Amino acid sequence: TEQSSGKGGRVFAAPSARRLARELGVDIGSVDGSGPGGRVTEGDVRSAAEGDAESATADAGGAGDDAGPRSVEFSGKSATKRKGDAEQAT
Amino acid sequence: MVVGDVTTGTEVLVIGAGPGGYVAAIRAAQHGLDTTLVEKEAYGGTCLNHGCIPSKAYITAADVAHDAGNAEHMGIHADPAVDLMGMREWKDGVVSQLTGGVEKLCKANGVNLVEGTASFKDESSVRVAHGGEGQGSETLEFEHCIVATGSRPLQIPNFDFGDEPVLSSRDALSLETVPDRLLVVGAGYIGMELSTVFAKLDCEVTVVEMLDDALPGYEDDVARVVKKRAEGLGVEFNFGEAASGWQETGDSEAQGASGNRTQSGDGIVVTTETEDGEESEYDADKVLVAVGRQPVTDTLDLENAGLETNENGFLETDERAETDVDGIYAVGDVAGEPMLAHKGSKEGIVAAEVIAGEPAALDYQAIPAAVFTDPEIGTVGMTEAEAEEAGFEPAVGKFPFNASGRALTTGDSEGFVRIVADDGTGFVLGAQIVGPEASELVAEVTLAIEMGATLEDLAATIHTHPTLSEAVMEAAENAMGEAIHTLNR
Amino acid sequence: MVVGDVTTGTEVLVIGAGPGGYVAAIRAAQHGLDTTLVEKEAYGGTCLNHGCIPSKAYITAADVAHDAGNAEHMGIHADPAVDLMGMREWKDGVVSQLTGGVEKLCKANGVNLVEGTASFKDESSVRVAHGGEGQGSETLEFEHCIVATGSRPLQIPNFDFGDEPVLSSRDALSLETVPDRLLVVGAGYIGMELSTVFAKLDCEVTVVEMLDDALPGYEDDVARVVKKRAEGLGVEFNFGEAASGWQETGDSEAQGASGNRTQSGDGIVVTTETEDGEESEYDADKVLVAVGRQPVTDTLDLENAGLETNENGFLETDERAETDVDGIYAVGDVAGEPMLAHKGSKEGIVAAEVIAGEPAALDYQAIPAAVFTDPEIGTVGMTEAEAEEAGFEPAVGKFPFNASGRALTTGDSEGFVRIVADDGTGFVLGAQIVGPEASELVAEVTLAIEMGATLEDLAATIHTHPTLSEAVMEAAENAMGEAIHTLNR
Ligand SMILES: Cc1cc2nc3c(=O)[nH]c(=O)nc-3n(C[C@H](O)[C@H](O)[C@H](O)COP(=O)(O)OP(=O)(O)OC[C@H]3O[C@@H](n4cnc5c(N)ncnc54)[C@H](O)[C@@H]3O)c2cc1C
Ligand SMILES: Cc1cc2nc3c(=O)[nH]c(=O)nc-3n(C[C@H](O)[C@H](O)[C@H](O)COP(=O)(O)OP(=O)(O)OC[C@H]3O[C@@H](n4cnc5c(N)ncnc54)[C@H](O)[C@@H]3O)c2cc1C
Repeated sequence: TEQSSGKGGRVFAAPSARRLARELGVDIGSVDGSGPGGRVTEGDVRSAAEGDAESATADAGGAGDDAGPRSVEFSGKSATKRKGDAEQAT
Repeated sequence: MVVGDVTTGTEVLVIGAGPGGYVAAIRAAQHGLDTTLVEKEAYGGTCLNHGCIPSKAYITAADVAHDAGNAEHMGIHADPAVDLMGMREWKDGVVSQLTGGVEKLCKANGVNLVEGTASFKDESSVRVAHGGEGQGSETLEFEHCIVATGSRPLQIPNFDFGDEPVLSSRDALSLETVPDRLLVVGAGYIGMELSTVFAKLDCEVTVVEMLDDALPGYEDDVARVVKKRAEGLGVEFNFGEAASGWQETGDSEAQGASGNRTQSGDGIVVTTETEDGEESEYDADKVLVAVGRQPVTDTLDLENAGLETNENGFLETDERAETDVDGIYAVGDVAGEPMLAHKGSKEGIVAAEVIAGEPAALDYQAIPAAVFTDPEIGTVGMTEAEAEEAGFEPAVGKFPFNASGRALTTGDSEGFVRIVADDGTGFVLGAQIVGPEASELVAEVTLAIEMGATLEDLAATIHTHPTLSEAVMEAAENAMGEAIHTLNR
Repeated sequence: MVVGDVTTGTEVLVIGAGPGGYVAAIRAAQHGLDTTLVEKEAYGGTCLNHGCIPSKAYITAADVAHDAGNAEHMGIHADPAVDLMGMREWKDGVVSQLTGGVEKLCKANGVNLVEGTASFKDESSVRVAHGGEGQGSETLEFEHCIVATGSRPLQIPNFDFGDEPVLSSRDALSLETVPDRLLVVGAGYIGMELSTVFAKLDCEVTVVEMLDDALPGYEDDVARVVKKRAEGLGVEFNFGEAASGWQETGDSEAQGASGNRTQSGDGIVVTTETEDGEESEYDADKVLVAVGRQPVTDTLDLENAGLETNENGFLETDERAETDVDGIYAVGDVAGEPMLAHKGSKEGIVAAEVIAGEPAALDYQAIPAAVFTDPEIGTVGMTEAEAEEAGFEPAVGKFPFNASGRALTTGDSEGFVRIVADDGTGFVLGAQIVGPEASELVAEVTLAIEMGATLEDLAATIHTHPTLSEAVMEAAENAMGEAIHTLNR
């Protein structure tokens, strides 16, 4: 199928879909987009995550790999605290 | 008296409170991280104190005066007088409101503020030297560190910012009077913005630039609009010349590497040289050197943390904004081009969120950039040439502001919007905008690029009439061969 | 002498060359349809000749003069003199450049232009009466017709636009001198825009409005910012009063339905009435009646085509912009609210494309709207209340311009950006913006709404610093509890 990525390492997907891909460990560059022109939607990302878990956990663009789509696997490195208390600061 | 060295610990240490650092610190604190921000000079960094903000304040004030003095065709007759000290005070008020705001926001979000200069002791602690000599120091241990030490103006040989007639951009933004004649070295965006300001304040401005055009890096037809307007304001351009030295007028002895000192105010002569060694001389009262900026790392003792800069002096980072050293991040000007405040802020946010364990990354598709000349420039994403290079078959659409009702009613209708898209899919790849409010108009196209929007999406979105943003829609329509208010090619 | 009635045929007949009609005609011709555009008065319609464009030109000129005269805090001292005839000539030049452009664009796209007043003979032909009396007429047979006859200012009893002191918005935009005292009836957007212009030209402006606030239809906190600024300019507001009559000063006989004639220039007294019948009197030199607009259909002989207007006088259409009569479309002000130029243009495009066999429809999610007061208002999509009503659980974010670096450097930092989104999904539903360049800023949010973008998408998109568009990003972040430059609730 036509890929939305490739040219200049571009993935055509909303920032929210790209972030979701990282959260779910999906390499968004390898997701088939169902949107116009092959745009990758959040739904595409979710089905890719459900559909094939093994490719999703493959290393998706580690440090220094800036040639490919800039998708980074969520590693949760050194997490101290998670979201949820964003408002406590006020 | 040296105060005993106290050691405290923090989860996240941020060094430098510019738009890279303070944004990182606030976001880290918002994520519940114990965060400390060290700043040696002033909250807000270059941007708020000596860069973006003061320059834009001067641009506004110069515009108000200049526009009113040149509106006879609109039936408005005025002969405005500008009092530079008054302008400076207003600007200083704006700056202090914003820097005060940054400090307040940091505190309100729970960021610990420390004043002083940080340098690495090792890869998990810094020494912070307070204030002046003998003000003591403290050691801060960190789990994660974000380096955001920014940049400073480049100096060129024989032009020492310490000498009174030699101005950095920072000096130019705190002059007490408008010089009669200003020589500007460098026609990059900072040189062009300040040349425009001073020309509008009735200063005689001459620009010398080593390269062969103004605004290197921008496409010819974009730069041309700005250059033409500047020339209309009386700015004289000399390309292919590098400034090589200066001396005081009447001073027979050529001044050079030995350093210069001005006693009297009776002017200077600046010498330039072409590649072939041809010399020219320019009379001036001040010379503004705006040839670029360099990263600031010399206060950091990087080697103690195992950090190294690259050949251009920058700290290299990955798409998580992390350096080669685990747990040490770098953001903003110190982390490389483009040296823009919003790039730094984005990196700061990503670094903070990565530290907080969020799936953040520098995965943006495009960083917009603006030049606040007259008219403004706003660009984002790819030019036509860049799109071709990246393997796209570009579809390009253009809309001239002289066909925009809104532009005509603002009295400012030079320039155009150009949209670059992928022909097959219609995906929007970039825009080059030169004209009124270009800095604002580029926001919509940036969103389009990030969203993976197509030309059709831009064209189908209703745009308010009469606005300049209609030009974005029309440029997209033009790329599709369907513009209404301009002929389609 | 009546010229013999010639009959010609056209595939698409467009009646009225305002932003609804001329856009429809150009798009139809672009799709290869044989298209004829009939206009009885001036290309560009109300918008270009007596509405959007002239009002915005006056707003610009008044701003240039006013800003320069009030910039002492910026170090600028000026005492601008305004020559209204000069301003009018400049405005007229802008208008004729644009109307000339419309004519040229129509021709370049192959649209046949016919001057005259069209009225239906039956559902497939019109009679076009040329010019004045006895200039002859012709019959045009059409396959498809697009009615785009626009609207005209509403009159109220006892205020006849034929009388010299009684002004429509159109008259106000062609005065030769600035009246000393202007009474404005109606605080809707047209009344407010023109009140601001005249107040800035040092006219003493008093506004009377039947309802109990300025800018009815806008939320309180939005309207308040504009009203406060207007009051600062010296505009006096009187709510809950309806204008009931006027008479010349010194004229003992009350003037009313019988009509009025002014001979001398020594002023008038306008009488208003509250709901309870309480009367007030206002001294003025002119009275501007800006209470709304009504659709123009009375020149059309609608019944001959089997067309009927609804109870408000509008032609009703479906999502293809088609009326009840097959092949007859209606677009723009004549087709209903909102009576905005860009709504009309969108309908024109859809009608043309539907006729061309394209799968076009009025399927937009949101129509942005702007008010060019000081400061501007830009709104799009749903308010918080509307979102609730529609069944969403709204997440609302706000960012005040006084925390925006760019706003502060423009010297204009009142107002705010508010973003309304759906809490669960983050989908952006609307925005209310009041402040500098609000009319432009709303474009990005409109695209967000059309694209189905989320708060996160707006927040993650890099926005140029320093720009007003950063406020859109920050408002989105604020709705997510993550704004940097304002406290999150
Ligand atoms: C005249 C001018 C106009 C500009 N206009 C624009 C514009 O319109 N838009 C735009 O995007 N950019 C503009 N820029 C560039 C912009 O100012 C920079 O990109 C931005 O400030 C970079 O932010 P930063 O946080 O990386 O560094 P900086 O803002 O430089 O801040 C770094 C901070 O770190 C502190 N620091 C350094 N070393 C140490 C240490 N060892 N210990 C403690 N503190 C330390 C410094 O004192 C400083 O406060 C302009 C620059 C100039 C000079
Ligand atoms: C002071 C003022 C300011 C405004 N500002 C704005 C603004 O900032 N933004 C905005 O969106 N809107 C604004 N409007 C509203 C805007 O002008 C209208 O919404 C817009 O003009 C409607 O376009 P239209 O094509 O439907 O009708 P019109 O522009 O009214 O054009 C209709 C045309 O049809 C012609 N016509 C009528 N009957 C016939 C006939 N029988 N035969 C032939 N020709 C005929 C008329 O002569 C006219 O040229 C403003 C209006 C006013 C009065």
